[in-house]
Amino acid sequence: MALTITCPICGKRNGYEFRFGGEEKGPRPAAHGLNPETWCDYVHNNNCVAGVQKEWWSHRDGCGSWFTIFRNTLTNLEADEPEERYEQV
Amino acid sequence: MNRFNQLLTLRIDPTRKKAFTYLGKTYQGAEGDTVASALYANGVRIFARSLKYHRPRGLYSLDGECSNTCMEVDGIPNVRAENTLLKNGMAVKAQNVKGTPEKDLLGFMDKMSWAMPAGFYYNTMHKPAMIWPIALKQIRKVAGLGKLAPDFAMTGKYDEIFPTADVCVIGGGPAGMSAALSAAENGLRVIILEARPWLGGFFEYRVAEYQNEVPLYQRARDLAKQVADTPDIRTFTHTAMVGAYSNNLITAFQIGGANDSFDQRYIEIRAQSVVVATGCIERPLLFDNNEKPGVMQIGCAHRLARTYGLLAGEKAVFSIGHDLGLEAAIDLFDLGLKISCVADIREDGQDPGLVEIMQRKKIPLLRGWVATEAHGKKTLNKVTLSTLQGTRDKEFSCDLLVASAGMTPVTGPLTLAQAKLAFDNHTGFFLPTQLPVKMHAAGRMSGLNDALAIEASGRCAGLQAAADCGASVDANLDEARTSLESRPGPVKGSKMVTAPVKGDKTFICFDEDTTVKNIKQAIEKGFDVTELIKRFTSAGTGPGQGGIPGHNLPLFVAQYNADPDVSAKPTTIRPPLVPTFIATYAGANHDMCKRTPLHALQKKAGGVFRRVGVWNRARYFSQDFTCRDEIDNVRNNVGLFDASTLGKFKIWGPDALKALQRVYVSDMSKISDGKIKYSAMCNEDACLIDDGVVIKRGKNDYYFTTSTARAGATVEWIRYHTRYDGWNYSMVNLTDAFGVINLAGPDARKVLAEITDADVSNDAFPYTGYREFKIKNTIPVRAMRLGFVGELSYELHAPSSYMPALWEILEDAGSEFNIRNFGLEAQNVLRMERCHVIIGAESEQRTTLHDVGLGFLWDRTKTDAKTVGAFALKQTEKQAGRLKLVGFKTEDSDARAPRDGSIIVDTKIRGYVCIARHSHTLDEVIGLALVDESLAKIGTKLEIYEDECGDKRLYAVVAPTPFYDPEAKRLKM
Amino acid sequence: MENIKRVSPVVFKARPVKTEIRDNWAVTLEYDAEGPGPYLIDLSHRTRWDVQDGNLDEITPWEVAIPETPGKSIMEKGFLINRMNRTQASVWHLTGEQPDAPDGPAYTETTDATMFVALIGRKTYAIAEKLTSLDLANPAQKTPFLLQGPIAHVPCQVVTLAQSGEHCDILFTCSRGYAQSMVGAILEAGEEFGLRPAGEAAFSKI
Amino acid sequence: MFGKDKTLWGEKTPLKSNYDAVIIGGGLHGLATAYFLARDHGMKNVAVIEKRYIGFGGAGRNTAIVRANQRTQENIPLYKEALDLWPVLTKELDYNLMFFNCGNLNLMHSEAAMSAARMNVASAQFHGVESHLIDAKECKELVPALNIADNITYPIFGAMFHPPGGILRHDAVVWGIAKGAAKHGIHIHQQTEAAGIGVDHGKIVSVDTDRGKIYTPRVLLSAGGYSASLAFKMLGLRLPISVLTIQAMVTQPLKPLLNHVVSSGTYHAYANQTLKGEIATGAHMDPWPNYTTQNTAHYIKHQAEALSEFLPCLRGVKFMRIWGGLADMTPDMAPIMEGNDPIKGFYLDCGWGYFGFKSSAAVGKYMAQFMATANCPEILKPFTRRRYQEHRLMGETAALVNYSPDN
Repeated sequence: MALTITCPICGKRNGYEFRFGGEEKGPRPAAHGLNPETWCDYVHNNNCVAGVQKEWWSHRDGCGSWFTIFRNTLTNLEADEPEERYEQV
Repeated sequence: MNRFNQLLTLRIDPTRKKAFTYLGKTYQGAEGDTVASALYANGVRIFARSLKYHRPRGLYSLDGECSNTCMEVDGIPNVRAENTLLKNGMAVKAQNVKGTPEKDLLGFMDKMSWAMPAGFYYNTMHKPAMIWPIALKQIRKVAGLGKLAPDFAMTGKYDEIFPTADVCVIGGGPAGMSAALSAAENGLRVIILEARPWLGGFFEYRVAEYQNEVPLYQRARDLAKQVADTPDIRTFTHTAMVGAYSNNLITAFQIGGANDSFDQRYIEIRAQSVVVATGCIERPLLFDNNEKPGVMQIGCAHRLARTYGLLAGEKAVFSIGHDLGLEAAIDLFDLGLKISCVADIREDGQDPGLVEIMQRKKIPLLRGWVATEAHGKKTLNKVTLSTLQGTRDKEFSCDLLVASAGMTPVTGPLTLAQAKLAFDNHTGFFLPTQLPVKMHAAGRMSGLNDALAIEASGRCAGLQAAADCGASVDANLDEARTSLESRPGPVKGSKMVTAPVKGDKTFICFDEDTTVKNIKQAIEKGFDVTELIKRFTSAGTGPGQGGIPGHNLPLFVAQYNADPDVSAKPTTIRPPLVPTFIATYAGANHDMCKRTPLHALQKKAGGVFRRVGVWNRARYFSQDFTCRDEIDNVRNNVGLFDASTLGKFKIWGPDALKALQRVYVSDMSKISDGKIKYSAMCNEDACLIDDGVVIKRGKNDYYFTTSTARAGATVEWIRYHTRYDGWNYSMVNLTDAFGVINLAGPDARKVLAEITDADVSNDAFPYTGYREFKIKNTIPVRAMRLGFVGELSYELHAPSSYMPALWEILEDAGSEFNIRNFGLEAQNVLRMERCHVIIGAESEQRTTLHDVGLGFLWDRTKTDAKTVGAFALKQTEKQAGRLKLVGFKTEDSDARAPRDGSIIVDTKIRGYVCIARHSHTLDEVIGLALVDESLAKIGTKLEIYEDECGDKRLYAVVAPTPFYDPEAKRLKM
Repeated sequence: MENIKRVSPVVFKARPVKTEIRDNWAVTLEYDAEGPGPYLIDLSHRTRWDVQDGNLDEITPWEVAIPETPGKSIMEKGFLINRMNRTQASVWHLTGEQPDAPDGPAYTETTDATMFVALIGRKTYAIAEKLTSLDLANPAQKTPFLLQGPIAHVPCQVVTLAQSGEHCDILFTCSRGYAQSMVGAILEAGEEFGLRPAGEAAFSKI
Repeated sequence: MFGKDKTLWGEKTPLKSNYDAVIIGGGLHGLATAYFLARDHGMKNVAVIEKRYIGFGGAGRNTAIVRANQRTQENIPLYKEALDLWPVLTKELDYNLMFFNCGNLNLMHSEAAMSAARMNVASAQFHGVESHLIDAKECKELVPALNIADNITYPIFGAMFHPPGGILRHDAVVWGIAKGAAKHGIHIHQQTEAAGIGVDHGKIVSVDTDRGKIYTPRVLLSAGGYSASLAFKMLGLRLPISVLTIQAMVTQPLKPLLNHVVSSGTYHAYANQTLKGEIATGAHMDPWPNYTTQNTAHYIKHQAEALSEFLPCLRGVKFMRIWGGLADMTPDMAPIMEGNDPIKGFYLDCGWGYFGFKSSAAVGKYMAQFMATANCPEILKPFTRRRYQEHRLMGETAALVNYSPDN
């Protein structure tokens, strides 16, 4: 495919100019109260949604910004924010 | 062979001869000839032998759907002779023959076909096991088509371009040109791609009337002229579209003409909207021996005459299912072809005008008839025709059978862009159920055959594409739609799947010698999906991919499964749509690498360079790869090392410190003025990913270094790990702004003192100090007292543009102290003697900060900083069973050093040697290893297993580190 | 010390015929046989700054207002100022005397961080499209405009200064270390169009 | 051999409402586990359910390279056993898997890479797996088409040569194992989609499919690239996996030119010649998760650039077909195999990235043992996902993997 990503600064560009930064998981939790399982879940585990997900990208070869987009992993196309998202069961 | 030389449709110039060789003999063709048309003109009928059965194969289509005319040209295998332009001096050879195409010693294979049912190999030759390797050798030998020498060197120039367009039109026929013109009228940038060397497509070779007595070919030329006269249209002819990707990225390759600077070039187009006007090819007619030389498709016979001036035979039979067959019969008859009979699959529905002309010219027409068998030993000499039910038959002797079941749309560009196909009952085509976003189809693909309808559909598509780009086109679009609707719509397609034959010698895929019978065998084995049948029978996996079987395979599967709705689907079409040279895809292939400001000087000094990541770096400065002299000189005198590749960054602003606290494991609030702070970064698994020094140059203003490998990712890393915080800080990557020289050795201070007025005495500028001063009152340097190599040393950071000057100044000042360069390998040994870790050499993915003994850098009190890796650092701090970094020595100092990468074992693998050398400085064998914690105690004996060691082992003992200057006196002197 | 020179990362094979020393830089004003263009001109000695601040709107380098929108550039008083993102701009000093160093923490001099070249004259877009998929000749964009993206796979800041028909004047910077590779790739791509190295004087003409 | 054709993996059977085990995914891991459940443990009342058709996923999309020169001692024995199983299975299944024992050359492009390779070679030899470190000249003798000149971007310093490796015919492996499983009475249900997994009091009780509910005490999730998505959808189980598209391509067929598998980590490319004569080549993964299996213009070009450098004669060959498949990558490039944690009767076999094909035979054998006995075989114990919680990454790759944002 030719993935394109819309950078908030530079506009729609070739996806290879960007670096994928993972599923959106929320801010870093404070270490206090975490156990290995919850920490591992934050750091390593993914929902691996087959569908639309919110995710981070950086315009590595361009302006360098980090930003989020919605993308459909079944089509590799950017998508609108879905009304319902998978939530952790 | 006589050629027409006066036809207005010709694309050859018979007066301009081109000489070439074939089978060692010299022949002549004309300018504009393809290799195949030139061979045909010289009487060649058998171009190659088939892959499996070595059946003779001839000219079948002219657009390269099959490998029938794949030949070796100038040492390059699998060249499609039918669409490769002839050049003077070409050397042409046949492929896959033992002997000649006419007399192939492996021709007997055809008689063995009964013994090779579908999936033959899976069920044979593995019993007993010992025969398989022997059989395999033979299979490999007979498989494959062309030959390529391992030392073959592709000549020619291969280029690439990456243009942007508003609208990209694929196909330069009447619909494509109409679309391009309509889009361009709206002021848009249009690109048009055409596979043939000229525009014109479906009209270009035909003399039938367009309208008002203008022939189609003339109309094609008029449109082409309009296109050429439109500055916003950029035309690429002789350009095969090969890939379509989402968001309308289109790839193609162009074959260069006489005035082009390239032989072939890769074209990658980014378009807002795309029009696909690729038209149709013909659906092969399935009957016995349907690929015998002498059998060819309508367009092939017609274009051979009209484009290349060649009558394909003397006496012909036609077995067709489309009006184009009737038109071709009439035109070729007029050009002198004898036609015994035209069998039309269709019982009715022919264009009455064409039927009337045929009657007038006394060309016999049999409706509801079809060819069932082509006869002849190697080439065609007779045809059997029968009724569709096979109830009656007739035979005709002939040397040409024009055979075609109908049309098949070229939907590849659309399916590559993820369009899904479904069977259309009217046309008999597999057509997209929905067009991809901002993609439009035009022309014959939908089954149109009427010239004006084709153009109108092109205009519609061009305007829709323009609308995608924001143009307002409503009025024009309505007009174009009206004109399209006023013309005849899609033509009803012939329903016939196969002629009434058993199918033992009815080839559904020419390239893989797959017969209709093979398909039946596969279905009976339980392979009920076309994709699986394809895999099991190989149909459609040859050089022509789905070109021949693409349409017929799902039709046949549906028929065999008595599935009237044809739910079977064509197999997936994959890029490249046209096989494309690796050289072409590679294009210019510029080698982009980084050089330090000292590159030229080091090269002159005899540096042996290595690619290290994106950089070129000097690894050695002599052919002695132990680097003994380089090392000695640093230990005893003074050396110069180019460390310019180190990452260098400025970070400042109110929240700069917070950002540093987030990524560095140490407490970065404790940086003293005029001092460097050494620290490290970890990932979330506490794995050491970077180390370097941080300097505070002012309030909220820091300068820091990273390892070479991390330089590119550092800004991204820090921003990533602070992305939720909204902190106000700025960063600039200064990696390339400063060069770095490490001036190291006991005489380093003496050298430095000579070139600066600054006080560089040990008191004024002690170990771990940081100073800024000028060299020779001109070059501003940032100087750090570090000791990576274990000697008194200064790391001098200076603006890159001054680096060559600084280097020469240092060499000049150091000459009395025997200053000399040292490279990466010398540094590697020097730092190893001091046990300074290199990330990636003494660490890997499993290695934490604790494991390499740098756990002391971690500040466990700054929990509020949410430091990256802190959680894992805490968790792994006392964890048992990890690999730990240790130093070791051999017991016997005369022993050979174990090779880097040797493993440490007992009954299991317990670690490995990261680096080991015979240290000339210490005169003993020392090294660093990652070993299981249980072996990490000083004094533990290590059993070292080297590759190829057999029963022999080397032994070493875990030793205290650092090996060299354990009290660090030399660093601080 | 007079013989301490600053050197550009770009080295052309062409023979300089007119040179001068300017602020320790060895600047070539003209090369032998520059021809009619298109030209590749090394401007690496021209001073450049990075400007970063949370409130960029309040900063006016040499009293030039930084364009508000990322991707826009402005050419004024010999400076080309390119808005990169919300908090960052680049300032390239193109003509006139070497300006005084600006004051304030927002500025970082980046002259030595990058190589800086101009690709000017006819067919330059045809050369550029052999090296990048960036749309440097987008008619919808008003010149001068900035694109941040890869040329020959190397991240660059590219400014289209002017365009009309086949003519296109392009300026760009990339990491200094890539200079030789980059210049090699451009000259190779431009060979068929007669691209040749030219001295700074050729740039001053536009 | 020439008799009336019989269907290879049994007639279509109705979906029963009870099975002793249900395997989700008709790829090689699922089929092999089913086969060994029946062969070694007498468990024949087993269903393999497959959404598309068997071999649709990675099993039919990989380029069938097999080898046993992994990096760590946890992995080497598993792959060695898999390698040793191919001839055994060929005989046992009476199906020619077409093992071409051509050996593998893994090219090294720097002094440091040679040292790193030595560790792999020594580890292999220590485990009785043949593997040697050879220099550039020896590489050239084995593969005359190699360019060992130093004027390329990454000159060749040598290679890890692993003679026992080679290639198989991937379709033959799928069909052969399916044939063997069906012969033992295993039901293979194609075009049957798993929609949910029923859990009661921490135990597996059923699997919902689009053809009806199946009651079963055991479920193996071995759906290749789709496993992680299904684990989350059906059980809310989040895994340390990123699902990426990996691509491969073939050229037009040639007479024998490459007699070994040649690969280069630095160039991100491998090449070998299939029995049909095509040069099969690939390796690249786009570093962002997706389930498209779409190929890219970026990669086919990159591949051409890479091959042009180290196998320059291939510049005269044409690419014919490129395709993509899914690779479910873990942070340490080693798989996750576990069971009964925390759901009793739930078994997981995923995270194979692009190593699923090579390992399939041995994994099937041990996962079958695990499922039949409920005891984890020793050889599988290191592969639990709990290792990530303890920051004990496995070390199958020395370098940090770069598709994750955390490195």
